[in-house]
Amino acid sequence: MLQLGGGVALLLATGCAAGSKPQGATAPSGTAPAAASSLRIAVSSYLSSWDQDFVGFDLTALMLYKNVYPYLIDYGVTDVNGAQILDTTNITPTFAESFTPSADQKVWTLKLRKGVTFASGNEMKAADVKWSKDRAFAAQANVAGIYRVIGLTEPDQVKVVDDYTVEFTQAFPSALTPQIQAISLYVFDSVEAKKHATDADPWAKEWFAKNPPTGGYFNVEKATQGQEIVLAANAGYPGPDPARTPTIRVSVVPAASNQRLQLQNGDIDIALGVSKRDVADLKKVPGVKVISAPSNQQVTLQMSVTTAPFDDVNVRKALAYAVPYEQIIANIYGGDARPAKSPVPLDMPGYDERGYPYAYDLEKAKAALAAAGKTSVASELVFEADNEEQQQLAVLVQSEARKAGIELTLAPLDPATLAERRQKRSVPLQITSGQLWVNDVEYMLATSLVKGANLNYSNYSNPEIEKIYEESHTTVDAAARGELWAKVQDVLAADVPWVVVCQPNFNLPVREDVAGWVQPMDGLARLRFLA
Amino acid sequence: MAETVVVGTARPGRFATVLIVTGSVILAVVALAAILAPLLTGWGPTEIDPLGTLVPPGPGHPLGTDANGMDVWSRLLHAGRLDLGIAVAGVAVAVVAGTALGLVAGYLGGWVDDVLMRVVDVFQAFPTFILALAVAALVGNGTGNLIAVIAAVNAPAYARLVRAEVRTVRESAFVAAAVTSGASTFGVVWRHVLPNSLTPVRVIAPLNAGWAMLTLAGLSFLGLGVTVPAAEWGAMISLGSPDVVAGRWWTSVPPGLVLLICVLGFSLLGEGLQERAEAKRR
Amino acid sequence: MRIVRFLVRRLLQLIPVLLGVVVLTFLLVRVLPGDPIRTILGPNATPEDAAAARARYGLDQPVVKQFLDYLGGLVTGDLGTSIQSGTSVGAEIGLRIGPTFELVVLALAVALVVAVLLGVWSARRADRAGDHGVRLLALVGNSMPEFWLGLVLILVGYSVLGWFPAPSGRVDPDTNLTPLTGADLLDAALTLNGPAFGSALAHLILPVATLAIVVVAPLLRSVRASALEVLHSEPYIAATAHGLGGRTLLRGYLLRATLARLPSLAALVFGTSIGSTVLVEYVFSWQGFGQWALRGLLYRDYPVVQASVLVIAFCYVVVFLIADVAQAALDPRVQI
Amino acid sequence: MSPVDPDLLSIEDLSVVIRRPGREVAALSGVSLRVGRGEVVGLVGESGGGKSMVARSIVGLLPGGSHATGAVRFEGDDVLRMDAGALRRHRGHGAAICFQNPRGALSPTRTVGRQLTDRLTTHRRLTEAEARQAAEEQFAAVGIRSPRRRLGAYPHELSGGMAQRVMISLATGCAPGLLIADEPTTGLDVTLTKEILRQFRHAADADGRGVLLISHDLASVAGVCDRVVVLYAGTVVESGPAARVLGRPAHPYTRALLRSVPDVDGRAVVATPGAMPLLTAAPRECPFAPRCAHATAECTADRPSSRPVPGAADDWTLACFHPRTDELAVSEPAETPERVTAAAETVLEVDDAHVVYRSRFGKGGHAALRGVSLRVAAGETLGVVGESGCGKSTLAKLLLGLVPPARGDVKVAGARMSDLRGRELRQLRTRVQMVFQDPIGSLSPRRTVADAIGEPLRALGLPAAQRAERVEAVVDRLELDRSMLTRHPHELSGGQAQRVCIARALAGEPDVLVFDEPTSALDVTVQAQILEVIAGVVRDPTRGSVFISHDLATVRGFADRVIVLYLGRIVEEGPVEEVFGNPRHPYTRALLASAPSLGAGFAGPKVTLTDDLDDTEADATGCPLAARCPFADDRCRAEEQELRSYGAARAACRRVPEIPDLLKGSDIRV
Repeated sequence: MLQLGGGVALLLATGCAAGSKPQGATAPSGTAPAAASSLRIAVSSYLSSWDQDFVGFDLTALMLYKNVYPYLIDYGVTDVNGAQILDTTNITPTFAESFTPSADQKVWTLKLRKGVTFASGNEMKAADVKWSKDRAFAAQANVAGIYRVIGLTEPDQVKVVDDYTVEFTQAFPSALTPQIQAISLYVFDSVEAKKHATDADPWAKEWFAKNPPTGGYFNVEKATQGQEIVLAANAGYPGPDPARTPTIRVSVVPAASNQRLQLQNGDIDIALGVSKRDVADLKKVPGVKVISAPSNQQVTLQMSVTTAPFDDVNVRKALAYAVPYEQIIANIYGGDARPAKSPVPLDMPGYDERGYPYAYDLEKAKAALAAAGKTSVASELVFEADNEEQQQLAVLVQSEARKAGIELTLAPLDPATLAERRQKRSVPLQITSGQLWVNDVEYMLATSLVKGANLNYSNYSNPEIEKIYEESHTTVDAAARGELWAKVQDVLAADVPWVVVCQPNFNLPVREDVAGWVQPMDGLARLRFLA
Repeated sequence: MAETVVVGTARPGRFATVLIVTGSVILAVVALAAILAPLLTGWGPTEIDPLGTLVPPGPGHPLGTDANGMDVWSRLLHAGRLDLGIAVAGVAVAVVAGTALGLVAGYLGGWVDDVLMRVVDVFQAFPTFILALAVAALVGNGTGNLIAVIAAVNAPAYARLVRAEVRTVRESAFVAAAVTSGASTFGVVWRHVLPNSLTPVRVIAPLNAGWAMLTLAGLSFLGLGVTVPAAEWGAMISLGSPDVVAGRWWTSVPPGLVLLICVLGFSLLGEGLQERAEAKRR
Repeated sequence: MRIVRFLVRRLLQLIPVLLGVVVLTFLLVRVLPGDPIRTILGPNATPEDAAAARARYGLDQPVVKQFLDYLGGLVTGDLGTSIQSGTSVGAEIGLRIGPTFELVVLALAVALVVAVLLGVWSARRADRAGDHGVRLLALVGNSMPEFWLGLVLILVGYSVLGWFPAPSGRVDPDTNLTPLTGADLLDAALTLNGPAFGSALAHLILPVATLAIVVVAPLLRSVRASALEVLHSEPYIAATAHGLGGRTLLRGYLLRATLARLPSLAALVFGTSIGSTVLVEYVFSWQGFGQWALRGLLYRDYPVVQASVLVIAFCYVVVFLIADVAQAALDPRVQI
Repeated sequence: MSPVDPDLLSIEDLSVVIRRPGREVAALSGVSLRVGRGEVVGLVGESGGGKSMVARSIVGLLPGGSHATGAVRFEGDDVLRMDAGALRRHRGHGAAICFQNPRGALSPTRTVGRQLTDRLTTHRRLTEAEARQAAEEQFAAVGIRSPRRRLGAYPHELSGGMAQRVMISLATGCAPGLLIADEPTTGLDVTLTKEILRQFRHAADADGRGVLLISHDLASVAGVCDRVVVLYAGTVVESGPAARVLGRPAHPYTRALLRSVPDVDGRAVVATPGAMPLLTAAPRECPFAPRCAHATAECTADRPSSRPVPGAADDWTLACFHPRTDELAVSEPAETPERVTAAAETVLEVDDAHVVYRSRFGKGGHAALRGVSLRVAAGETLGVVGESGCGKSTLAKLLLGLVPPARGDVKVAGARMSDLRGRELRQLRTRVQMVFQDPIGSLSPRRTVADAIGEPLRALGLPAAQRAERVEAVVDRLELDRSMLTRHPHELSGGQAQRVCIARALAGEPDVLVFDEPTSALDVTVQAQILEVIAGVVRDPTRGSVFISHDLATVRGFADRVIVLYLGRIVEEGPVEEVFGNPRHPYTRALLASAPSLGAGFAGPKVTLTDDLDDTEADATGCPLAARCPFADDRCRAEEQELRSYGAARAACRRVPEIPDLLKGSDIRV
């Protein structure tokens, strides 16, 4: 009975392997997977959907998209103090041959390589790019949202010139175009997709929700819903740097402590979902190393400038003085974080500490509160319910703010409620942590600080900032932009819509033999470099 | 001939007494510790020690500090207030509401019974945590909503229990006697049916309070329980559970043990009462 | 024939309950604060984008219309489309319910067997040390939060002893199990996949043990109490007084009469377990129904929440129905 | 003792003390008795006397915590000291108990056939198939019709009589040397009792088994026993040949017992005060002394031992210092209360009442009463008799307004109950009060006695002070101690509780009192006391009473008129002397014929009905008795019978005039 079972298993295994065309490596046998050629990565949750346009906005999904969708251009890699990090200033074509602007920087021409194929065998052509961008506009979701920043709002602005050439005609030139396109130029196999499209579902949403895209650095060899995704390197990648590991298993392990246990035991190679506390411990565990790199992830307290009590700038200042920055870095991040002295992230071009006076000082906090004519204020402090780091931060801030006369009620919210409250702009004080996908102050202003911007949870608006923002669209010169950004930081230091808590380093516990980690500036791992 | 033959040993009730006494003592100690908590510790339950998080047990902190830098011993003691308070209050509300429902449904019977029991079915079939989130959203945040959750989750069982009992009691001769004595429906229900339908409730309630504490802990573990940084055993376990694998037992083992002991106290009490009730019935 | 009539009647009675659940859930998710749409759009989406997405899921319609559409879908077996994943809710349930069912059914089966064996054993030694010991142990098991017990078992069984596989997934993917029902052990058995069967079994042991330990106490208590009552009952004393002994006495006069009371309690335990495995699922990375439902709830994935509550409620009432039939089979006095 | 004991069973000086934490009970104190092969011995006495303990000791099933001394020798071996194996062989095969309440003693989850074959295979070493065959024969032997079909039945599907037969077959199926029957006729209708007792006589006569017949019902066992042993408070007070002990008892207790039993011949009941004590240690004095009219200082100083009655045969012994030798005087029939004049006001009237219990699902239902009409005048007592299932209890509920009539009317003091609602209805309800069968059960467990008695007064809206006054008055009237007012029901004895219930019924000065089997749950001597109380109460000329009982003898004691119910219909109605002295309806005749009696019993020709009640189809057309009636012809089966006047009485039988002719000669059996 058992032998028969084994036989069946073997047949199935070879069947699958034959379909996925493993390159170079021997076909995996049914009994022992070749440990050397496969890597195991633990993530906290299974991705919600394979469809990047219409649904799916969880971290696991975004990370996987980066590796299974063919992105036509992507960031290059640079070496900073021995650490490999993605270089946002160096955008290089990957699946594409080139991506170049016209002289006025309004028309960008994308040239495709010939002979690049999807798993179906269909060749990647300009029609695929056009269909994919049409789909993104139709979805009216994320890509459509950020395209607006660079003046792309209509499907007509994307034009097929010939089978291998596509033109993007922007409404205005933008310094952000390469970076924005780097995160938006992913392509579907439109020939295949059209087979599954119906009148009711012209964009094959149903099909893409369940079926992974093909043609990226990796193809999904097998996806066991809720449990595991097996990625196989795409042998058909045309560029110079194909994926280095033939097989990567992405397993879902929700409990952080379980990820840690499995990493210690060597059952997984990379743990993407361990807690800050565990990272500190894992540094000492033999067989495990922690890859650490400075990151542009910002942890901030955003105050609504139109909601009491933070509609008074002095109250905002009081809070900025009442946050125990150093204690937070020491206690919550185990010292693995950089203090930030500006709302502009440390590694963003234009960062400037000038005129940012805020450090932990309860006396100044009380004084600021007194300047507002108050001895005490009360507010809600909103944060993500399932985020342990934010929870700890909230507790610490609550404890210190109380000493300055700011009584905070903690309100952990689930994702849906948080999204709704943020949308209503009715959160007086909230913790946000995140990283901008485009490492540029203009992008930051566009998304977070101009009137009506989507991430402008502070409901902040300042005529001067608006003016600078307008000006920046057409300012392409780096030095001139630097001037503008210095002014931005002066204004923000005076208005304090945000209290910037710190910039935690990126830490990733991995097994010792894992090599080739490249620190992603957007926080989404590029698995192709791993070995 | 004077030789005595002894058949078996009958000590019914002795173990029940042991159970009841042990359970009561445990609960009394936990309750007392919770009440006297401020006297037994120098730290407040949410006071942060600026000198460190995850400090191992030592002179300053008998059970160390947790990830937030709060004193575990102090939190352990203070948590009893919320845990016991919410569990007992929640079960009390459930008993009152469930009993009222069961009484009405069981005594009136007919369509009233049908409708009420279907409503009870609906609530009972509802998953706990969905009910918890819904109630939290409707009632608002805080201790009150957790009491409401515990009550909503448990009331249907009491409604059933009381209804079944009422249907038996309703048929008994003394109820007939009361009716024929001209007592009003309310009089019959209040003075005769109700007092005689509560025996099973009395037995189940302590067990239920224990389960309520576990439910509460589970809700906290899922982030649906008390708001941080309030001291509550389930929340403490949840916060401390990742530490166990790192060898930091003090953040989650003590609350786990105290929770276990406290629930066990309720279980022992309930088991004892149940045994006594069963012995009486035999 | 009587059983068919009974089943039909009972199933008809279920309709108002399920309808009640449907209405209540439908209203409840909409009363809850939280926006189901924003979380799928990403931070850069505009209100217009959100409105478009809302329209895509029919959430722009009046509530009554939404409800009627939903009800219409239900009648035709369509549970809607998940907002978060864009796939059919029915298909997702198909994937998720199997593993959870397998877990709960096995745990309950283990708990029932243990409860019956120990309960009868205990009752026959009532008020002796062994009896006290068994009862105390069961109570201790019942007094532990299941997530805590699960963590302890993982720490001991996987981390310290290394006897059990890592708590991720339900079966080793290398065994190439072909999913049929989603219940891995069952699938492995059906496809005669020996290695997968072994792997699934190994993965199941700890979570099943966790759940079983937690639920065994009430079952044991009930079995012991019934057995004790039977032991003191006239029929049993009569059988003893007539010199019956051994297996005849045990099987004919003790066991069946003892078991006759069990089904409804077992159903209750099953019902509550189905709704509360979420904790165990989380601890053991089980990716079952509970996790799915909880995630749906946290993200206000309306169709998912509605469907999961409906499924849980349905299981609940059906299990009670089964319990009634089982009780009637065990106890001839019970008429169905 | 010689190893070869002539007796099958010989209990020697058996004492059993049950020790439990907090209480100790001396269940048996120095009991000796013996049973020979082929002999039927009656073990009689009231509950608590130790009858069941004797039975349990014989099969080695003493309760946990028992401390026993003495010996229970069965065929020479001491049962008390048997090892487990020997005990298992002895149980069933040596001595088998036929349990009281057979329906409760049969395993509910196993077919009766299996239960019998279990015994057969265990004790007779039969194979499964042989056992099945033998089981069928056993069933046939105890009078079960279509035995093969019944083998597959579950106990709950059997009627009481059938269950008792099954129980007997289970006991005899073990082929025991000694058959112990524990209260075998309790709860059975009179028409069945005789038949069941005959089975035990048969077991002794035909199979040579010893039979120990345990009963509180002296009249029933009188006919079948060879010898009788009387137990009181765990001691044997008298034992000897049945005819002598029951005919001319020497012990005051035996005499008290006999005088407490009502009889169909109408003799007056003489009550003995007090109740049996619950002993915590073996008595050092005569346990009956406190209740005995003849007790002297000697009786309380020493305990009399069992001695042969002077001048009687050897096996008549008694434990008394002052044996009575005079004839047990049969007292005159109680003085007949003065007849109610026709002019007396009617306080209760039922006109053509039907009661139907609807089943919850499905249509139809079960008709419990079909067209009952009756009148009760002030000062009058109406007796209602009938077997179980005849509608007695439904009638009681109907009178109290606890069930609504589907058709017809109930009028209390001229007011129609169905016309009233709310407060008025409640007020009217207080005009009819009932005394229930189970006195303790009819008192709310968590209410005090004072509360219970005051309940009707509360409904009348009396203030608390006035209520207390009235409660005390009625308590005094019933000779209850006032200290009892603060007690709870579980602290009362059955007799006390029933007095409380009567007090409650009287408290509101109702127009009608309904007694629903008020003494059937009580012990014989207590029963006599309560009957005396009731007799005092019903004499009140301002109110009417309805006395419901399955026991004809009790009804005869104080009813003025009697109605006989059968399957929800009145089959006979008339003045008490007429109905008892000259019954018209075949059913009434059969009832009277089967009524056990220590005296002459029913004098007329005896009629025996065929079949048990449950075997007949209740919904058949025609006379409901037709299927069981020996006189029924085709017209009877086709025509509904109506009450017709026959002299002073009325009967629902068209053949009444012919019956005396039909009865000529011998008893009729079909």
